[in-house]
Amino acid sequence: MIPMLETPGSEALRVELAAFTGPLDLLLHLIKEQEMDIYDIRLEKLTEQYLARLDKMREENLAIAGEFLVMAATLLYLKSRTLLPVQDRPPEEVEEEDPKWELIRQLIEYRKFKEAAGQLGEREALHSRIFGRVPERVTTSPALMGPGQVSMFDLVWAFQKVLRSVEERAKAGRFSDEQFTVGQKIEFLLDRLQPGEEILFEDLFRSMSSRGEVVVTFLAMLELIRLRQLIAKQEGPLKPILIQRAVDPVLDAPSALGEGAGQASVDSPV
Amino acid sequence: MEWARVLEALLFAATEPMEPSRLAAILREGPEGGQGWPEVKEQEVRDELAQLSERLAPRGLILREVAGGFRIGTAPDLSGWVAKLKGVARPPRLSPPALETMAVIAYRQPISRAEVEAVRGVDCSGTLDTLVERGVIRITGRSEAPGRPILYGTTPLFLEHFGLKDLEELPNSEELRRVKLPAPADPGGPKQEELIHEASEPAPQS
Amino acid sequence: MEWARVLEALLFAATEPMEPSRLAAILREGPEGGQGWPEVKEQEVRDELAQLSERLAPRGLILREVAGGFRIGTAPDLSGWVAKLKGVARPPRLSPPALETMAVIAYRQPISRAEVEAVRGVDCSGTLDTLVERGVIRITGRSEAPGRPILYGTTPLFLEHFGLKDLEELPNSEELRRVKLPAPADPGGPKQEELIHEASEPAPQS
Repeated sequence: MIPMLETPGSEALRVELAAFTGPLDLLLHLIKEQEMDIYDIRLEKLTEQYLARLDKMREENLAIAGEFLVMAATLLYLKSRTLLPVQDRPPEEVEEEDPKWELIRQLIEYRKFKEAAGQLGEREALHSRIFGRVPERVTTSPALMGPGQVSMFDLVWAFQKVLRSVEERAKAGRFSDEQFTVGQKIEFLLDRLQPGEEILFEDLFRSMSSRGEVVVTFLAMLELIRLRQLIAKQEGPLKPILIQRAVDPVLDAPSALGEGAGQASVDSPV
Repeated sequence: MEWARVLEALLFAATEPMEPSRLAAILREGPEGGQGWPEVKEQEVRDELAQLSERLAPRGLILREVAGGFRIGTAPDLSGWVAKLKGVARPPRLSPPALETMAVIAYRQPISRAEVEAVRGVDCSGTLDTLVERGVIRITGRSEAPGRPILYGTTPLFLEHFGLKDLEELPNSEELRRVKLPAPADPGGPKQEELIHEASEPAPQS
Repeated sequence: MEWARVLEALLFAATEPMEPSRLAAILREGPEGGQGWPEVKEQEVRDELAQLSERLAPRGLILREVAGGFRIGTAPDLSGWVAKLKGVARPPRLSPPALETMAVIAYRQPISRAEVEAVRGVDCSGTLDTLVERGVIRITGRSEAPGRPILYGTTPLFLEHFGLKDLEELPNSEELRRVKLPAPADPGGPKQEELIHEASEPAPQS
């Protein structure tokens, strides 16, 4: 990932500057480029090269991270110090070891971790080529969970229950009573409920004498719900169902059905 | 087949059932930046899948044909073992009302909400929302009926969950599709005839 | 082994690396509502895993030992094929700066931000955030040092991402763990002082 620079041309330099992970990285690169021994760095040469790179960065209008400038200051300080005769150095430093060793140590340690990072990168490259099995739970969006532990038996049983209740309802009264038509009951419902008004579901049927009338009225109600003239509401399971007349009925209201409605009719069922 | 190991790797890593035609297409195209086997035919893939199925049997894995494609899964008799693994927890079961709605849709799709409600005799908007959210039903189009109501049908996930190759595999599908149901708007209208027509093929019973 | 097919089904279905000891425990316990093999030993499981690994090789799959457990994956040479599948994405690779930060943390955990920065010589808050976000490092506690800075360490996902069995498998781990690091609290050069200043403030938690 770190390109080795042969010629510091402007194009190459741009690539290079983006690639250096920090001032230590740049210093290591310069040491290698100048074929210096890391234990015997020539501070003057290194500082000169380093500052030249920063100048190039400035010319290229690249944002120079603050750390690069701090390092430049450190290098200048170390260089200036080598120019001073030993007797002119601050007395507390005469006894101490050359502070450039601190930089060298830092460079050596950094280089070890940089190499380790390179090895990690190689491992990463290899192992990113191995794919595990993606659990279904993760691949389908969290909302798409399937029906849970429902068996085919449950499904058939549920459908047969529906059919039974239909039969019961059919036995209890004929589905289409001669006396009532769905059209009549639609009018009845629209008459009974003014826009915005609501009524308990059971109350709608209270006055009705025959089961046939109930069924036809129910069908009329379903039709009106389908046409968005009526709205069936329930606050929760086992709570009473309320039927409300829409305030501003919209005959064709796909927006009420959510975002999926817009893309309808493309997919045919399997 | 020299591409047999590619086939098994693809089936292993796939996130959805793989159709033999698509597997053949991938094998012909080759990998990213590489060469494939341009002569691979769908029938050869099918033959190889049949062999793979046999090889998997003694290994606790099975090749299932679901939702029009093939998918490797654990053998059904080992489900009690697999259930002990962390992270394979199943989503909660559907409630009985939701199950009823799903059953009606499975057998009578495409079907509108009003039609489902006419059959079940209760408001189904909540259960329909649940089923769409769970990914087992989806909006498949719009009816030509007045108001152009939205129609619902089952998804590939529905087939996958129940291990069905296609809807014909639903138990008693012929009979249950033919049963006359109450229609919401116009009893005895053209919808019924359409439904009967749909169930013209015999369905295998599971 | 009569339980070999159970073993393969478990490894297939697992969503995380499976430790041999845990596999042995599951085999002993038995399935939900069923009988297991009470005499299964961890070593037998390890032997069977070695055999499974050999059986998988010609089939485009491999058994990897990562993060203390075993996991089935697709063979590396087939990555170009698998990458063509819908929904299968390679985890993006880490950038060179992130890798450097990763390396310092991997070898020197638990470690504070200031300590990482002392090694790398640059501000590391961005790369630390990235690594936490990717799930390869996490906050493991607080140092007793002044300012009680937050300490970072690697996660099991780190081992998995880099295909490592454990931290001992890190290359040159002995040497790099021993190397004396430039201490951020050592009032040496001007740069060090800056870091001390930073480290004295409570580190922001990402």
